[in-house]
Amino acid sequence: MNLITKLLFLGLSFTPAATFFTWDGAVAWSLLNGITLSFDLTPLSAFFMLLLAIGAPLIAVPMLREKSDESAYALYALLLLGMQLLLLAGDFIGFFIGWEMMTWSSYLLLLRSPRTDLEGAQSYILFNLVSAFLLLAGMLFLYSITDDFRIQAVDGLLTADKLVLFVLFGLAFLIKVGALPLHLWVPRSYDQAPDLFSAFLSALMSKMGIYGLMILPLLFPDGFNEISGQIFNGPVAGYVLAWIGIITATIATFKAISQEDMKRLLAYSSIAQVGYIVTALGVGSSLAIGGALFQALVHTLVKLLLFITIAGIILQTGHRRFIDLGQLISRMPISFFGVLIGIIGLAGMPPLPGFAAKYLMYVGLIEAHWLLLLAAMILASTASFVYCYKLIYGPFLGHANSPEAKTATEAPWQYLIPQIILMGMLVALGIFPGWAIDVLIDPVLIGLNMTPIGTPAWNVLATSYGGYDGVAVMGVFATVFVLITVLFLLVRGNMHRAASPYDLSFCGEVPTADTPLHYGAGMGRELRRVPLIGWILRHTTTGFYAGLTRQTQAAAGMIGTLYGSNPQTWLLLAVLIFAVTLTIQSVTGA
Amino acid sequence: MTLHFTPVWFIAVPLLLAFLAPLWVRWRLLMPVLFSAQVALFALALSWIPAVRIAPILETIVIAPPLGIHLHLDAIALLLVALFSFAGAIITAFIWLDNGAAHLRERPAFILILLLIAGSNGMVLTGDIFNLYVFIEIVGVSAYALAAIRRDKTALEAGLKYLIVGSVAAIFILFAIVLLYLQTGQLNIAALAQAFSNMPAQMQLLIGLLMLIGLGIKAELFPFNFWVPDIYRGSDPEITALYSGVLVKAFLFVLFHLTFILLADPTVARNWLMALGAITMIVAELVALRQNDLRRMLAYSSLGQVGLITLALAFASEATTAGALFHMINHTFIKVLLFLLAALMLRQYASLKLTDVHGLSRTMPLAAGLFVLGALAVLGLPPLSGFISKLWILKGFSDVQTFWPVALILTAALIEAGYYFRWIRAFYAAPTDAASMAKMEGEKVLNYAPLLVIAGVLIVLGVAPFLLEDWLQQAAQALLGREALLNAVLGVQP
Amino acid sequence: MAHYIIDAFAMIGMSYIMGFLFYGFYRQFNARVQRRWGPSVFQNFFDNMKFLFKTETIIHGPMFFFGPMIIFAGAVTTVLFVPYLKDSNWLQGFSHSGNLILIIYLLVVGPLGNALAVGSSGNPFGVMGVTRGLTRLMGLEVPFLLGLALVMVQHETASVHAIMAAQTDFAHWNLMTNPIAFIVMILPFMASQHASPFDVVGAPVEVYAGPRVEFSGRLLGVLMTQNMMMTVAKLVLIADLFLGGATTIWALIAKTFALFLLTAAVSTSFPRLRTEQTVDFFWKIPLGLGVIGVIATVWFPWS
Amino acid sequence: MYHNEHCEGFQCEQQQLEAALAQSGNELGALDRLMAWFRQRSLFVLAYGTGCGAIEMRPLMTSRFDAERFGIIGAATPRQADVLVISGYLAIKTLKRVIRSYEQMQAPKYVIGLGSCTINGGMYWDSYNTIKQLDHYIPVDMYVNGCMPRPEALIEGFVALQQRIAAGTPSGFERYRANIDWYKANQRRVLGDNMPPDYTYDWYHAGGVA
Repeated sequence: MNLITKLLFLGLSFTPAATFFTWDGAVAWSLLNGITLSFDLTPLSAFFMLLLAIGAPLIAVPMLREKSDESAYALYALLLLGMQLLLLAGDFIGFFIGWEMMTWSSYLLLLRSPRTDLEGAQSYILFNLVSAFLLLAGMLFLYSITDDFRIQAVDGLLTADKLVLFVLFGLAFLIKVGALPLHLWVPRSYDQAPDLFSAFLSALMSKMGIYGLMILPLLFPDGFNEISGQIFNGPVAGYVLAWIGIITATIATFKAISQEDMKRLLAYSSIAQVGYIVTALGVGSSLAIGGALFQALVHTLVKLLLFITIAGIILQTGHRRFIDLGQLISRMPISFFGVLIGIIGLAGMPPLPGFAAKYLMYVGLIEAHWLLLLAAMILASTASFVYCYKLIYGPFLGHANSPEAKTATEAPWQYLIPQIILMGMLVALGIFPGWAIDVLIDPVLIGLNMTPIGTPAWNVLATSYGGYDGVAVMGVFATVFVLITVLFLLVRGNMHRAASPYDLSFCGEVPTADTPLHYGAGMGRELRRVPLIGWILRHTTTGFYAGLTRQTQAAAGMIGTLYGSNPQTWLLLAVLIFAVTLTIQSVTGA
Repeated sequence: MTLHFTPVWFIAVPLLLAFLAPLWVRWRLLMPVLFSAQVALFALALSWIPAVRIAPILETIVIAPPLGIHLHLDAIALLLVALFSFAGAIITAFIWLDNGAAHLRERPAFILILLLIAGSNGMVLTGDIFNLYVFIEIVGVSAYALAAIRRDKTALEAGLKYLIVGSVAAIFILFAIVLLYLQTGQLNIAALAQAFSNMPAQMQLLIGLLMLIGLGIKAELFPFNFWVPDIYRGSDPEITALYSGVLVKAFLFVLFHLTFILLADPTVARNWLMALGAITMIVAELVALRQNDLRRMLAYSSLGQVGLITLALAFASEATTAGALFHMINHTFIKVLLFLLAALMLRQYASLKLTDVHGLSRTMPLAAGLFVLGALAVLGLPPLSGFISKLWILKGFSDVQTFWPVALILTAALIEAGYYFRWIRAFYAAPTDAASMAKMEGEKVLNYAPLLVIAGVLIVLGVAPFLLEDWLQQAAQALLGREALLNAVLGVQP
Repeated sequence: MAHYIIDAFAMIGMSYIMGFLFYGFYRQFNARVQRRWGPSVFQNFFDNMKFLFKTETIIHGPMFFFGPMIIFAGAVTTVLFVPYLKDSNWLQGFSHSGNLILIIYLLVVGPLGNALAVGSSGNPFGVMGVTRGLTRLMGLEVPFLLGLALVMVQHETASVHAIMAAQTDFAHWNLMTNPIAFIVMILPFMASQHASPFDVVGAPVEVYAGPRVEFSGRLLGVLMTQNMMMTVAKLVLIADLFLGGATTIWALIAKTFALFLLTAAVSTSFPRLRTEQTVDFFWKIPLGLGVIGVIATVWFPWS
Repeated sequence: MYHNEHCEGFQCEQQQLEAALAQSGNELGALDRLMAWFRQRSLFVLAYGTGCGAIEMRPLMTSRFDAERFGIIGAATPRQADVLVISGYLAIKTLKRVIRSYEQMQAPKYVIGLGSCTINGGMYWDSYNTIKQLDHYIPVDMYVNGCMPRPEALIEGFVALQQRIAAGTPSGFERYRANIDWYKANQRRVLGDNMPPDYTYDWYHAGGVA
């Protein structure tokens, strides 16, 4: 029974893949008079469906390790169904249905973690519902103008109407991607969600916001050229969006550096990475959109890998804070490589595909001459090295800081299989960036009526600004690495391993097990001394939202006093209202 | 021989069965009869659909209107009657299958429930305003008695309070009816409608206000609904489900039926009623934020939904009306579901305070799951039917580019989410008192059968709302179609 | 293929030789400024050889060993992706398979590999040094890349070859045509070479807590070697981008030496900054200049 | 010595001293000679001032005496250092750190004892908490006597050490390996149980005793 449920669940997790490969032709479902849901797979939605198709089974596999939990499986299936509906939808109603199913089913999955507290749960659902309701308001507004719910280009709108629509839709999707200052729910929920579900949230659900943002240019093909002209070398809407994205990325990066918990760090890093995508979308040229798609792909793979690996670590050690871990490199080597490949992808270092994505986005920004944005993006991506390093140093390097970390063993195979698959995908993509361009990204660009990026060969990433050869980079690096290692080992001389982990040059002192040798928690703390970073880290939006909640509660309490339990008062009030209204009416009406 | 089905049956059958109660007690058939009566009424209502679709049915009791009493079965009345009997059947089945609440399975409750149903059906069907008053009183009296039927301190207090408030409301209504009769000499609603515009404006206003306050108290609109939480909290949840699912809907119908038919131009009252609805909605949702008792929270949520329905009905466009009627149906289902769930939870938990129900999903997973479903539906989240009705309403507003109700409705839904999800989170949180958890008994699926039926309906209507679409649109037309109704009742008038 | 291999070894050898000579010169220069004799110009070669011939080397786990290998491989890859000569078949390496942005990122591969090794050593002082290094990197990369981006915008390409080819004579050197970019870039460039006053990260003699606290013997030798090669690669890159590249080896040495002299002069003249002062400095002065440069060259296209 | 034609003052000193460096051990093989030559050209001194003699290291390293011209330069950590200079008296408390630092240095490594205190305790000959003969605890390659020795004397000491390295003379660290039991016993006598941990000379346990 247990096994059958699990197999069924695994089968369910392949539904996005099945949809992706077998979908042909459009499907329509008439909901009400005038509201017909239409579903079809466009190139754009196919791209995101592919992400889902990759991610869903990879998260399902480690989920099978726990004892079978039918309701979680059912919710997961609903979530997948909702996301597929959302991607397939050809009209806003279908989009909204998918969007909402995704929201509430993910909320219920979030609740399954014992760590979810009231603030986390409430901020998750309320922010997402605000996003949904803004979307609903936007589509109703659009409907009131065009009398149509279909997702299609709208032209001839008044600028004011367009602005309203843009703000409504933009806010809705920006909440979903966790752009600042609307990000409050992201770190809380990614942190508190069940460990594997965090991977889903970060890798796949944040991409739905990106998908939404990518629909916007479909709706408004001419952008906001009539407002801005060409002052900023591009539409002002894109410029604003790009700045929102990059400010999000920068601030979230610094926040990530100051985190002391692995999952919170990854949550902020997700915000930051998705911020890059938003920036690239703001640029809007075909190179930048290609970069955004590439980054979406890489971020999905990387965050799947990292969250699954970290879930494995938490499973094996029971710890999630950097100060409680350490030295797992020898005990969990495969997980170590998982995180290593993950952070190389996250940091956008060559030769992994994160670099290809960064490269396209940089070139997009340079091509658009948006150099200040470029500078900010460089700042964010360089600063991300610090948290990437923290992420690998904290759990794996240094000294073990808790009894569990000293005795942990490698994660179970259900966790390792997805890790290995994802590592393979990342390395392959890094060597063949042109393949991703050619097979995955160009069809989408063509579908969006943009010039495809094109590639002369699968191992080359080529742009008008020059390109690079993935095989050459990887080949040279690997050859030199092997050569130097061999050479080094051939040179005579005694190389020996330290007999004790405490054999450290420690100013002549002798560190012991009680000496605090792990630097995981303190890392990045000194960054506060840099004035700008200190200023950023001192300010949060938590206070604002807490205040908002408090004020609403206070208002509710005040109005609530009206509802006394005394019948005389009720009647008195009714009669009084009757009398007053009558008097006023007869005085004014007569 | 073929039985002659007439709309009278909707009133007569429950009354008759109620009077024969001693017989059922002797034969130990109380609950089967109660249940099958409702089911029969529901079947009867469904069998009328083809006929009503062609033209409204007019059933004259003694002599033809405007002098005589008549029942008027049009699409909307049929819709509501079907809804009432369905809700009644569900609640009855629940009481029958449930092993708690013995006092609800005895003769008094049997009689009172049937009377309540009969009265509600009568209110919806009747074409005569005094008759309407009589039904209001029948419903009222049975409701007061039902509130107190548990006969403990809180129930009795609730019953008494309800009696006071309800009577005052009835006085307001009666006063309005008297004034109407004095002014026109008519009691038939259609005839009154014709004469109403000839009355002096002052008198129109006075009657309107009296009606509004009287029905406003009954239909739980804002400045007159302060009684609701206390009564809902005091009486049994099964009974509360009847109030929220049946009674309020009947009164809402009466309010709008009278508004639309008496006023030649309903836009006069539109802004007033819309404002009333909007305020009801926002205030109730806000207050619900701070409620720590499940039943009080549900009561406020019920008020909020009533406000929403009022807002949409008052707008008096066909789309919003149809949407509002759909929402009425959904709300009945949802609130029946939620209140019955509260009844089930009360069996296990001494109190339904927010802090006491932590970890409820461990012991009552099905109840928690159904609560989630109900909450999602009431919030209007797809793919449940609440979404469709809300969408219909919102679409109706957007059709004519009126956006302030859209903004208000969405805001209210957001606030509503704020407290519903607080409860859901509590249900799924770690239990505060693990020891008492352990000794709770498991769930019996049989208890849940009626609730599962509702859940199924909510899902089916959410995925395939077109099943009800025609009917709802006809009902909306019937509610708004003043001319058609006057013609149907009074024939071709000079 | 043989051409590539010979070329690659030539580039590596040339970088190494130029590297230790330049550093030897730097020590001489420094000594003369401090009114002392200073060591031989080959002193860095001696030091390097001494470390490579140490009979004992301690390691702390496999990652500790592979870190220096990664950093070395990163350095050599960087060297091979920077074109050393203009209009020549020689000393090109694999530069046709790469571009400026790739090179900029390759420059960072090494430090990150090193950071892994340092972390693996388990010495908290080393990790402190790494954090300082990454912080400084964060500070310097922004103006450095902004300066280079200004050049890329100017030439509308990220290819080093194309940028070199566009600088036909002295008047067309980017130093002349885009002086703001040069000024923006040059101070971060010095910092990226670990030159004083930005060298608090791993000051070799005085500061105990640096990234290299645990490295000894041959591993230290490897680190030293790659550092010298990397310095040359960076110098060549800047010469390519701003000084018009070089057609002969002598021109290349002259131009890189001029750049190195500038660095050395600045290093000997200024006292050391703390890490956060470094970052703050880079985000105020060079970045401020960079913003002015952007406004002048992009927003107002008259220049 | 300070009055030559082609040089003047302490400039001559360098030439004379460097002249001596050119001749090195004939008994070594070519590669070993080369290695030895590189080693003696590049000595990294651990910056560890144990006693008052450390004050003499500063002028040695800075402009006045400029030890860098001999390839002698400071190193921050024992991992990078080749030479450990014991600058004067050595309290027992310091001895433990010195031993640990010495054992953490990577071979080949050398020790220079600076001042009389390292030879016989000097003015601390009857102190209860300083050691009297450094050579009993760690192997000393070169003594520079005096109290204090001038930087010139130190330079002479370094140069003499360089000559010994170039000549391939067996140096202290090999002695230490060979006689580790004796050294450890001596150390234990003064340090008692407060010994530095034994993993720093793990070659001893691994059977790598020379």
